[in-house]
Amino acid sequence: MRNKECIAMLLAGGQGSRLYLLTQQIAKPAVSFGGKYKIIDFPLSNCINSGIDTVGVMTQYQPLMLNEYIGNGQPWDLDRTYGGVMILQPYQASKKADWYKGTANAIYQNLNFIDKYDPEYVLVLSGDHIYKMDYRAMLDFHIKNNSDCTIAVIKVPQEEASRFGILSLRPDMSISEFQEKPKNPKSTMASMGVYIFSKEKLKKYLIMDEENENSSKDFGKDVIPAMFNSGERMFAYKFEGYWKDVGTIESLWEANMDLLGDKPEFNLHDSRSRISSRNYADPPHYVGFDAVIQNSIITEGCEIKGTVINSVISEGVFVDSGAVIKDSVIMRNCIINKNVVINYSIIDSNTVVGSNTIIGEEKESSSGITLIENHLIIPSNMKIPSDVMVDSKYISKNTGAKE
Amino acid sequence: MRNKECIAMLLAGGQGSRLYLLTQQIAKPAVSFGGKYKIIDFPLSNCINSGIDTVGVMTQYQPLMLNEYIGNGQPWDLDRTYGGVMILQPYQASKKADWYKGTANAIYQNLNFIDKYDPEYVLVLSGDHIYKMDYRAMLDFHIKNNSDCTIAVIKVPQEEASRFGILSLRPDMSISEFQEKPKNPKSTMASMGVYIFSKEKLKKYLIMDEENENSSKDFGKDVIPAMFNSGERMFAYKFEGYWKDVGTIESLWEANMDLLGDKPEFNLHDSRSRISSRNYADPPHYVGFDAVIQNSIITEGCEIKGTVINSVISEGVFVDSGAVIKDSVIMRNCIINKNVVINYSIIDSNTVVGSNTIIGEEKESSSGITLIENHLIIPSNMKIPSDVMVDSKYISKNTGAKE
Amino acid sequence: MSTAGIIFSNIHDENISELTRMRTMASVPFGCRYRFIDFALSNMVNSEIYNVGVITHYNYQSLMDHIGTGKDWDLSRRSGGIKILPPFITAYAGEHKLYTTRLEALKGIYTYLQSLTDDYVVLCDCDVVCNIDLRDIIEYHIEIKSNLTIAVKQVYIVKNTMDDTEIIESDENGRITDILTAPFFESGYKDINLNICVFTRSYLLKVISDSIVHNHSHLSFDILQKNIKKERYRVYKYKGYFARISSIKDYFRHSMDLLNSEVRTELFRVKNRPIYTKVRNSPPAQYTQTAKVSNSLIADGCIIEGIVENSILFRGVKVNKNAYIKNSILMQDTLCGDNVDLNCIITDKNVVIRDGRILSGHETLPFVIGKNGIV
Amino acid sequence: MSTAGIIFSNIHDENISELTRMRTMASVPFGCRYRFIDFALSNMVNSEIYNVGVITHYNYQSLMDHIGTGKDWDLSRRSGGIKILPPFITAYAGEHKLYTTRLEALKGIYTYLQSLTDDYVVLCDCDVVCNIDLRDIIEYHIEIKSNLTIAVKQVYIVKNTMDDTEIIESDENGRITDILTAPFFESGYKDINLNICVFTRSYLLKVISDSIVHNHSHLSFDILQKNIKKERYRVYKYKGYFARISSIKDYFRHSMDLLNSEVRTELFRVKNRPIYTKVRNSPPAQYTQTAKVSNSLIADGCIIEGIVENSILFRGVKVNKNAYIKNSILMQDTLCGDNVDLNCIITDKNVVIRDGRILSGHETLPFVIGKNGIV
Repeated sequence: MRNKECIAMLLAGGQGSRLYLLTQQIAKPAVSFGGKYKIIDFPLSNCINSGIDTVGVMTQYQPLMLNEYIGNGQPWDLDRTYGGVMILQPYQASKKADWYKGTANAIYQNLNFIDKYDPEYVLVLSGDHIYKMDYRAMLDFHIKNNSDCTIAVIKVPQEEASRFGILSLRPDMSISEFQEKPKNPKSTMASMGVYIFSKEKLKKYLIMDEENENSSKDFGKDVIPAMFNSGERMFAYKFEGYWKDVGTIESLWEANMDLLGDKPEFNLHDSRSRISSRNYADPPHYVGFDAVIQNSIITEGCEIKGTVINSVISEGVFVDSGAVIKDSVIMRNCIINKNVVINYSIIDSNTVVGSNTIIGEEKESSSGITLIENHLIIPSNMKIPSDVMVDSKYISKNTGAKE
Repeated sequence: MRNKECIAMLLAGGQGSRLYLLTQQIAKPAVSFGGKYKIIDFPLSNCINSGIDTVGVMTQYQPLMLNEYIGNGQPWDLDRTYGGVMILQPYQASKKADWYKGTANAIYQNLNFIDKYDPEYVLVLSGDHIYKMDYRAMLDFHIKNNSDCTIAVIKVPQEEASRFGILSLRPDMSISEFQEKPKNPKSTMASMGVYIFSKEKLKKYLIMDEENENSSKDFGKDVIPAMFNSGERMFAYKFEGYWKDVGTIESLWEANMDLLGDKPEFNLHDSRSRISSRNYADPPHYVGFDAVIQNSIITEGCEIKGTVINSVISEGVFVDSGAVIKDSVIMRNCIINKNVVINYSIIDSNTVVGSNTIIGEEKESSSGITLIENHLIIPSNMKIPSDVMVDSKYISKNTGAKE
Repeated sequence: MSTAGIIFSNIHDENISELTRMRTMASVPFGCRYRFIDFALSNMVNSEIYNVGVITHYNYQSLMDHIGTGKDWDLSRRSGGIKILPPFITAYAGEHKLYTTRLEALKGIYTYLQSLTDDYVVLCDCDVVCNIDLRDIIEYHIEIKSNLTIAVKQVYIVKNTMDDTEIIESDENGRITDILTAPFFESGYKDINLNICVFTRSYLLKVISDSIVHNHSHLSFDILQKNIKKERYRVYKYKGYFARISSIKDYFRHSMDLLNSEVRTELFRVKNRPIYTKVRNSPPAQYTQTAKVSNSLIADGCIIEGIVENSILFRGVKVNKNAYIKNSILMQDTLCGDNVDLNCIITDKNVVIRDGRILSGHETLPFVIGKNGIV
Repeated sequence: MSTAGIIFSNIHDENISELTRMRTMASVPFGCRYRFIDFALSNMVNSEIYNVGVITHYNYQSLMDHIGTGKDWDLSRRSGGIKILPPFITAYAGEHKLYTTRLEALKGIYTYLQSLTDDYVVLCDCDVVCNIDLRDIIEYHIEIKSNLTIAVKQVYIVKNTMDDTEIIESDENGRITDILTAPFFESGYKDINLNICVFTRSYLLKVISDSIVHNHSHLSFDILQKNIKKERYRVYKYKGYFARISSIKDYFRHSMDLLNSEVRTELFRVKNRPIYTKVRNSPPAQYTQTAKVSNSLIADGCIIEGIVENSILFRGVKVNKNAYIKNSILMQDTLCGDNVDLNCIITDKNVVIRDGRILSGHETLPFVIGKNGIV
């Protein structure tokens, strides 16, 4: 078999606990986004669009839905006889059994997977960012600079820089300094969590890191600084385009809203780099006689008879007449009954909202999003305020109190 | 999506420690057999040949090679969009992280996988038997008898019965008694480790078993007896044909030998039920001018210039002139140099045997097989006796001593 | 009861020649995101028929593009799966004659039919829109030991308005008593042939080899009508939604049927029997601030800035500001410029309607704009 | 430097008509387990060309069966992968004319070539047996900014014995100076055209559209020879093993080449460049106690009880007791009965040689027994 020039290792292990109810039963990369996507569709589609056809997905937290979603990789054209997408879970070796202890350890445990394809370069990705990127251009940059490690960076606003890993750069784009979530950032170039390593260097530093008892086995905290301190050739590749970390309820909501508008901040209708996703064979969506849909996106399988404004509606959602949805994200197969009013909310999949119920409040900003769990049945005539998390306990408590 | 009538759950977790060096780096189902097969090819091929197109493979011990071998399931026509073959490894749920604690627990942990396809019947298989079987006929038997659990049985010689789980049967094939490895077997009908359950019953007893603190979470030891004791409808399905447990070096060697002869005990050339395996794109095998090949099977990619008698030669093996191989199994990509003599041995893959070396001894029975590890380099002019396990330590010790 | 499927992709091309100039009937777009063949194919897959041959003739590149590897119907398989059966592939077709009837087509694939191992064969045309469980027909066929079972549906026929639809008469046991291929009788309720039928394979092979020997060329005229008395031909009475497209008017009318919620439910919302199609990975439809849509079906990939009423918009259609689309069917990637006004229009793929154009057809004669047309 | 591949499957069918009666040249079996197209396809896949079109014409069912889903070459893909390009699929072929030359074939797929996004196109015939890294040619082509680069190999040509092999003359810079399509010169070392070439796609499109306009029909005569002076045509000198099969004698001789260890090494044992073929899942070859085999190539699935010398046995061949097979090529599932004696025989698929039959051809005129023949 041929060796591969570059393979990708996708860190999909995160529980994503700041997404609360959305990641109770699923891993963060399996969270829905933009009507028909899961977060992981973005790095997977980026890979195949960049000509990288071998992707190892490392996961250990609630992998079932992710495994099922990825399946044989067919939706992303990653169902290959040689290469393609593979789920890499922790396993028992002859003597020991280990869960992944950190992002670096996860890749360390799968070094034999990398060795099998014997690539010259390894692309390390994480599964919690929304963006379209041509990794091929970054790889060409890495090769041209004879770099050992190249880190993709994006310019962030000065006031937000302290939330990121910040890189100071020389004019030739080589890295002169690192700051992890600095109080006084020296630059506004933030790491996107996208790395290209030359394989031998990656292997060397992963083995060193594994032997280092003080290491937390994390890429950003341990491996990258170790390489930097040893004076390896490290460059930053400047990315220009839309990029968003969707690690919180607010940022997930914001990223969904970024899809709306006449000229959306993040344009999915660009056919040069299409994002692929698993398809559910839903019929086209139907818009009723009295429906009002403005500044929104609607996905296949929906039946919209009410009003939808500034919202993202996923596959198979029913919005009955008289219902009004504003500034909200409704996930797959929800049923919104007559005269329901929803504002500034995220409703997870398969939830049914009884008629006349009011969820959330009209507001000006993204704070105080109301979050509704999946597979809930919300009774009629309820009133759910803004900024709450609604699960079955919440429902039974609040309806029990009423009766 | 449609539900499936019957799905298979394949227990491939075993380390198979009685196969010693052969399972140092791989799980037992990934052990080579019959020139071009792995043990797991047999249950997988049986499934697709029986029209069962959804197979969950539960594994946690050294799964990498097995994962790689199974890949997207394409060699077995099990690369389906809906269904197909899936590797099910242990995982972390929201609160807990569990390795599989036993065969029953492995399936218990994957009940949601079963629920997804909502089958009426679940076929439970293990990954360490060599046989061709039409599971469809067994399923028809199960349905006809309105059975809760049907166990495939095979007649074994009276003297061997105490090595198996033995079932006593009524004339209608319902089960009247169980004996696990009995000293005084009351019957010669042995369980083959192939079960069909009606899904709801399986689920019920798995949940009960999970809650039972005294259970060892094993199918044969706990779940089956519990069902029996509760008076469920349990039947035995009599299988007639070749079946072999290859859990030991001796039985693995014997099973390989059963493929030889004018009328082999186990005939792979029966085109009605072809066994599929992953193909390595090797060219046809070449037989040299002075080669002698008798009563043997030779696989693609070999170049045979020496003598091969009563042996099984896997893909890509080179046998140089003057070498004599008798009563042995040579696995993938071994190189046997000039004038080597091999008797009653199993040589694992990618091993090189230096010229004039003598391995094993001529004998009459299957006891005292010499076993050589994979990726070894055995020097020239060595003499390795019968009934030893040869790894790199053995080599360095015995050659070090000589010099 | 293993069953193979055969789909005729070209038989009725001439009926809607406006849309089949560059493609087979099978690959004519329908219902926002489907091609006709999706209904036949999905019915087969949903009825556990995983070995499907599609008989083609000419113009089948778009069909091959649509089917691709077959993965979207889960029919990309080593054994079975979906196979295109083009002309010139078998011994019979050695003279490079192209077939014009179903029976001629079947003669051309005689060796293919011989090579199957299935006991039964389902034949299906491509101008048929329905969601039918073929297992019901096959089980009935087996139970009554029929040689040929034809699915029929009772509909009201108006005198002298018939196209080439066949009427099938049967007795109280479902035994076929007459097949009328060109009926001009009085109006009334009749069972029409859905062109979905189950053959016992051995009988089908006998019929074809007989036809080769005797140079028969038409299944209904030459075989069925002659043997009605002595052979076991039965009807299966189907009651669900069914549309057959035999003219551009039919095409328009049955497309508009989809705006009816009951029709959508019967076609698309049947449990465990979705209609599959080629996945195009379009993003969800985008509505801007100025969009105004009512009683319409909209596919993914559309961008809507204007007004859309009683219309069917396929994937990737763009409706610019102040455009007013009503009673129209716009196929894939149609672009409607600013201030465009359309009524009773069918656009084929990639049509561009320039800013300000006003076009109007009538529901009895919709105005069809050909593929890649620029108006 | 993304590159698409085009394979001509029928061009040379007439050369070995004994084996192409029911199949394309591309699907003629060769070397125990391969079909000719496996070499062209594997060369493409091994050179990272994953978008391959196969131009067919007639008799392509066996080719479609062989390729199946394309999975065996890892070419079952949503975008790219392997595509069969049958006749009658494009606008140009509207008149239902079948092509007879490479250029006519290329005209038929003009719209397909237009729809590609690749910068370069590799064209390859199907009567070519070699294991070549096409990336080397493509890189060279790009480096020297060529419009067309043709792979050639120096071989010794004997006067007046040429078939339709073309000789290519070039200067010291590799620039093509002459193309001789029917040479009858003196004997000597000449560069022959391997019929493997790289086109810059934009130039290829220009050549084809020019040909359509001017009704040119032959690539070498009408295009290359005329433009040699002004266009950038280069040769790439290939030095590895190469065989072209232009007669049944060639077929026999080059099959027997495979018994040579060096040829096998150059063809089959190149690191990272295996030759792929359809997986048939045959069990390993079985030798009984009475088997006696020397200097032969044996495929999986064979059962050998008799004597085999200097022969090529395809998958599933059975050689019964006391049968004596020498200097022969037995294709898939040939059955040799007891006491059969064969010398210089080629059997096509599924041939049965009855007990005791003695057959003999000569290496200059091997005796070919057609598919399914019973002797």
